[in-house]
Amino acid sequence: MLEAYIRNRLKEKEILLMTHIVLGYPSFEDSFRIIEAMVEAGVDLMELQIPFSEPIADGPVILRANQRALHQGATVEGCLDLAQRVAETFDISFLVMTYYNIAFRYGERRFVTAMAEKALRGAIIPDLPPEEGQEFLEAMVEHDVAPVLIFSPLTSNERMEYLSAFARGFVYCVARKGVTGANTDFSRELESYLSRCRKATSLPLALGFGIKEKADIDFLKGKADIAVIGTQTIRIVEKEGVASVGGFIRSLR
Amino acid sequence: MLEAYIRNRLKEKEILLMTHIVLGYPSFEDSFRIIEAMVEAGVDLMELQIPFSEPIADGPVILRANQRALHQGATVEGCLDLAQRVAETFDISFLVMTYYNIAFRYGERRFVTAMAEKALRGAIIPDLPPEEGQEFLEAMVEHDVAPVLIFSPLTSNERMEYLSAFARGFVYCVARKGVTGANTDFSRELESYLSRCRKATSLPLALGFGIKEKADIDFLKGKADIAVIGTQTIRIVEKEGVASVGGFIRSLR
Amino acid sequence: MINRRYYGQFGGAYIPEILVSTFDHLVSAFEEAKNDPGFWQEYEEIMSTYSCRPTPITFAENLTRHFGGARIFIKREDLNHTGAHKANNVMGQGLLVKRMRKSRVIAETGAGQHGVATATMAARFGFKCTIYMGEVDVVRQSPNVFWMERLGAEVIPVKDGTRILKDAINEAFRDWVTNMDDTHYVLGTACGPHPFPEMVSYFQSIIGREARRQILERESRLPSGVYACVGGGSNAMGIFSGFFDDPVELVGVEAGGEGLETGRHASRLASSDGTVGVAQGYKTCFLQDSDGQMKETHSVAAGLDYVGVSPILASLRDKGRVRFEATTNSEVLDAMSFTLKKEGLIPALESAHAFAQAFKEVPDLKQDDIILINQSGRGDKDIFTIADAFADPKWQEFIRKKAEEYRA
Amino acid sequence: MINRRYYGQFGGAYIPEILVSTFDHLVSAFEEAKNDPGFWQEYEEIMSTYSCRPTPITFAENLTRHFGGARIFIKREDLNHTGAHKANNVMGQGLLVKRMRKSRVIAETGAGQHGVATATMAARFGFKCTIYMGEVDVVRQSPNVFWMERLGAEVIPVKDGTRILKDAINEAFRDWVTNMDDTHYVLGTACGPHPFPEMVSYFQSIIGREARRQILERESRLPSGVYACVGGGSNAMGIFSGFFDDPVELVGVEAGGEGLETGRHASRLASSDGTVGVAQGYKTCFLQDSDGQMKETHSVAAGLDYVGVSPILASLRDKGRVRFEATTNSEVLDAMSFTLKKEGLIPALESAHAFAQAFKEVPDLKQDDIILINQSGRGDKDIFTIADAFADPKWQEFIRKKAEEYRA
Ligand SMILES: Cc1ncc(COP(=O)(O)O)c(C=O)c1O
Ligand SMILES: Cc1ncc(COP(=O)(O)O)c(C=O)c1O
Repeated sequence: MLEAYIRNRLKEKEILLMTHIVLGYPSFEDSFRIIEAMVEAGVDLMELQIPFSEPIADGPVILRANQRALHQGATVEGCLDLAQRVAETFDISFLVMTYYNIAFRYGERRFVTAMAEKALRGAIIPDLPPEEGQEFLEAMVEHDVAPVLIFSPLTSNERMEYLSAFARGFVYCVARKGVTGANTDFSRELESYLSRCRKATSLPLALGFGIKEKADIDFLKGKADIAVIGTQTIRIVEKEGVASVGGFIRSLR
Repeated sequence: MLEAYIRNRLKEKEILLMTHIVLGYPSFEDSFRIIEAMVEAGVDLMELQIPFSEPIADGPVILRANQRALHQGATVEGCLDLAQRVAETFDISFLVMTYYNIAFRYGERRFVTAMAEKALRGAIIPDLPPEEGQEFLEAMVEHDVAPVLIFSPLTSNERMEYLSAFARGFVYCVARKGVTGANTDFSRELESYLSRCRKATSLPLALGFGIKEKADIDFLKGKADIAVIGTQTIRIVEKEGVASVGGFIRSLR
Repeated sequence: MINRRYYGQFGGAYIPEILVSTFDHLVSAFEEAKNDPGFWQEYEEIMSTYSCRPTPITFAENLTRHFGGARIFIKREDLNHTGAHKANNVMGQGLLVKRMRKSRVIAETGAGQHGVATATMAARFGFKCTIYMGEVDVVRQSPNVFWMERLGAEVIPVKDGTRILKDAINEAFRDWVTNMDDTHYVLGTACGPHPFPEMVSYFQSIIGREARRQILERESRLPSGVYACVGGGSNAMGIFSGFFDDPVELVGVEAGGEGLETGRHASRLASSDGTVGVAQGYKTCFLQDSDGQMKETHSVAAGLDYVGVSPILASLRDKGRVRFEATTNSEVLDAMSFTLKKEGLIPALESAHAFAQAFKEVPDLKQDDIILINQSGRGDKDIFTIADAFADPKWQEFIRKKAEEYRA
Repeated sequence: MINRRYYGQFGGAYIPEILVSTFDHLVSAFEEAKNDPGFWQEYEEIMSTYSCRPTPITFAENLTRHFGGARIFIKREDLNHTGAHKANNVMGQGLLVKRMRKSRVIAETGAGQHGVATATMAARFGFKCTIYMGEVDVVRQSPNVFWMERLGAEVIPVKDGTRILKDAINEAFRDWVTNMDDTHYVLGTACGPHPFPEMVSYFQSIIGREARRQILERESRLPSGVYACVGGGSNAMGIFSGFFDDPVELVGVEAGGEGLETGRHASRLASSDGTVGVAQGYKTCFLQDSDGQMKETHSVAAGLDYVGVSPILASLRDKGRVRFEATTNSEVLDAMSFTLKKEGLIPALESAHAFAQAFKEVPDLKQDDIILINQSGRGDKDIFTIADAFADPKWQEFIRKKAEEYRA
């Protein structure tokens, strides 16, 4: 169960690392090797994005990764198979990240049971507010797949409470307005936002959007439980190749 | 006096020939040589057109001759000088043909006295109905420059009478609708039109527009007093050169 | 708490959390405006002074005589300022932006019509303006890019995805999630998350309100059928909404492209290729593969070249209230030529789809029936597309000469 | 007996004998129509259903604020079908052609606007249609040629003379003297032999009648000044005629081209270069040399690029009733850009002359004064000219790409 897994790890580590990759980019083989490298480098959680043709919440880097993956023929089936393979191979928790249409077309219940069977611990669906996805989210809960919900700096306290009622595992707090990949300034403002999040939920907090280096992560220690590195790892792979991913991750600790 | 000149010639000839040229086209020298050749070939009357930039009543051939003459710098002064020279050199009657703006800009009275001084016997102004040009036409009469007016197949009998009241020398009957240079069919219709003209005026009748060859002129014998060859001579000059003009004119008799 | 609105199984608001408060704000601003009796008046006032509303209905006497069936009337949205019904929507949203005290607008555009309309609205209201346009469309609709920039708008070519309308919409959303504080996204058609389908239809309903009144005044009876082309669905919703409660058949005409059988079309409701999905923030029938990835669409009319369609229209199809048909590129070009020569009217290629379908059906209607065709826009902005469609040699020669001038 | 009509020393009917009966017929048909109370009604009816009359007046709030002088209103002739006031004249003459039972119309065109308008009218009324257009204009106004042909008109490039508007007029007359039995010559402006200046002004007077009523309804007072561009003079006559009997200053704006001092312009009344002459069948101020040969004219706006001007306007200048000014090409382009950015309006280059002059004068007027500018047409048909005027690099790139497609 995802929350327990996180709390356990938090006994040893002051802050956990979650990374994000797009399945099938640059290729399925590379995806596997990147995941392997990340796990070896001590990542605690991973978001595996099933590519979608219309990723409106993603910035240019992840957007293009989605397109490339699709262009090279990545299918939902193929992505789930790879997800299963890594989930069975490595002993960290893997989550699915994708847009609602992927699950909707696959069949909500079918998608949930697939995730459960493939030992995927949770799912992040950025374009699915609980108002639109209640049944789907509840089905995940039934099958022990944590529906990971999102808080934003513009989310009111009332709404944070409303959201956390549906959330399991942890809450994904986006650091700022905008899409993935842009810069974030790690400021007092961010700090007070995180304490608002704390008040609203008893679940662990992940902070994502714009984390690039050790300093960012140090800043988050004591304020968040999980630091999410998304776009930056993709940039590293693109610039320096799969081999250098491990080094990058280690540099963050 | 133009009418007398015509009646005299008609004693010897069944029908007179009037030709038309554009002064300054292809050049003033050529104009002189063409006139010379025509006179030698036995032409009885000549229309000397002073070129104008907007000759709306003329067809493509004469239109272009106007433009070329202007393009080569033909001025009104230059045209009047050449007119004077030929009028003094050759013993046939010369008329001015031009559009009203040329006379208007030159000054109506000044233009009339100039024509008189230069021994030009008449003037044809195709865009000047007597309603617009009464004074100008009367001034011509005073100075013995015959205002040659125009009848058309669409002119009513009443209007023919109205027009002939202003006319001197002869009346220019256009054979058909349209502009200069197109074909005319010499038919019974034309014949009855000419007899309408006869009834309307006691002046000699010239018929113009589309006369190209001896047959046309033979058709007119007994029906009109003057046959006008306009466009065709220009075509000859363009195709076969100045030298061949004389031969063409002779071929018409 | 998000406001959602469904039409049958379609609609909703599938938006990232970061936009929820922005949509809440927009929904309440729109609701207030709707309930303020002065607002619609203000809207009609500006449309009658800045554009020329009410746009007339024209009796197409020659077309009527030619087909020998029902009498054909044409609603003249082409006479609007900037040449299409798009003006209605942008001016309405412009008034709303003023109420929300925002200072910048963004918009997507495909054909460029909505982009030009938005740029004029922004100039008129004094808003900053950024237009997102797929790189493919930037090239094929360059004249509109020229005007948008002359109007003071920034035009950003979208180089990602299929680089057409849908990608421009995605990019506009990306801008919005960053700049929602001072920026309103002027969506150009009756699609997207609630309240856009309802809001855009509300502003476009001015077409149907006028048309119903005009036809009754003139003919003292209702038309038996109303024809409109369907891209996102805003001009169709606009004219149809005037007749929902009447015994009037409503016909929506989609882009049949190279023919439904070829798969190269943009028909989401008339063809069997459209399937229910969720993208760009709303649920409707999309042209997508079995995984849910959106397909490429094809139409001679850039404004109809879109994967989604208004959720309201999707549900009206299910209800059987609106019939959907598709006409092919070549049928559309024929209908356009014919309308030009017979009536001296110049429909946009989009609008010509409605004409083409009406021409198929009108001969079988009774002579004392009336049909109404919505001419959503004018074709003279499409000259490059149309000249290409007709492969006009003189035009090509002219362009070659021009190009040489520019090289010189 | 010919009907003539003079305005001061200007006007008349200097026509070849062969056309006299045709003009007699036209004059009486026009007189009958004018005296038939049903005729103007029929005219207003067709203009309100086929075009969108009454065209609105738009309050230019941003321009007014910017200049800080009089309140600026704009009469929106650009919203007419085919995008200019030309529609008024052609539809009016079309009704007359029907009355005269003729089956063919011919027209000259410079900018192409009048040609397109005539072609739509001919399509609408079912007349055969031939348009004469100077070869130079055929090249620079090719988009309009494309539309005329699509509308079913035959476009004949005039290769004689200076190959522009005046030569097209001569050529139209040459056609007419041959085909007057079934053909009417739809002259495009308030020039030419009687009855054209009066007749065209009569149909265009719908602009001024509406504008006067509209401004009084809205502001309950008259403007202090009215601005219109002057090519042949029809849009100016149209709007001015609404205010002849009022204490309203009327300002006609001619094409200053590259500057009056350069001699490269088309200013017949504002410059000292215009002199009285007779050509194309009427007497007015022409740009001609001392021999009476017509000169070449110069303007960025093809529609103002003409040697003659309405005899009615020439006499109104002598009477001091209308003041004439000229604005240069560059002033006009600035005024156009500014209007685009400030109001989202897209004036034709011709119309922009009126804007440019008004902008010079409005800052000195009292804030509670009103001025009215006639936006005679829309600029989007002029895109090639305007893009060239602004030497827009993206546009040139686009055209080069297109040309390559066509070469391929
Ligand atoms: C003239 C015209 N008609 C129709 C459309 C299609 O849009 P909608 O279906 O929203 O009316 C467009 C879109 O650009 C358009 O420009
Ligand atoms: C938009 C526009 N305005 C003005 C003119 C000038 O004509 P007029 O002076 O007769 O109004 C033209 C002529 O083509 C035109 O197209």
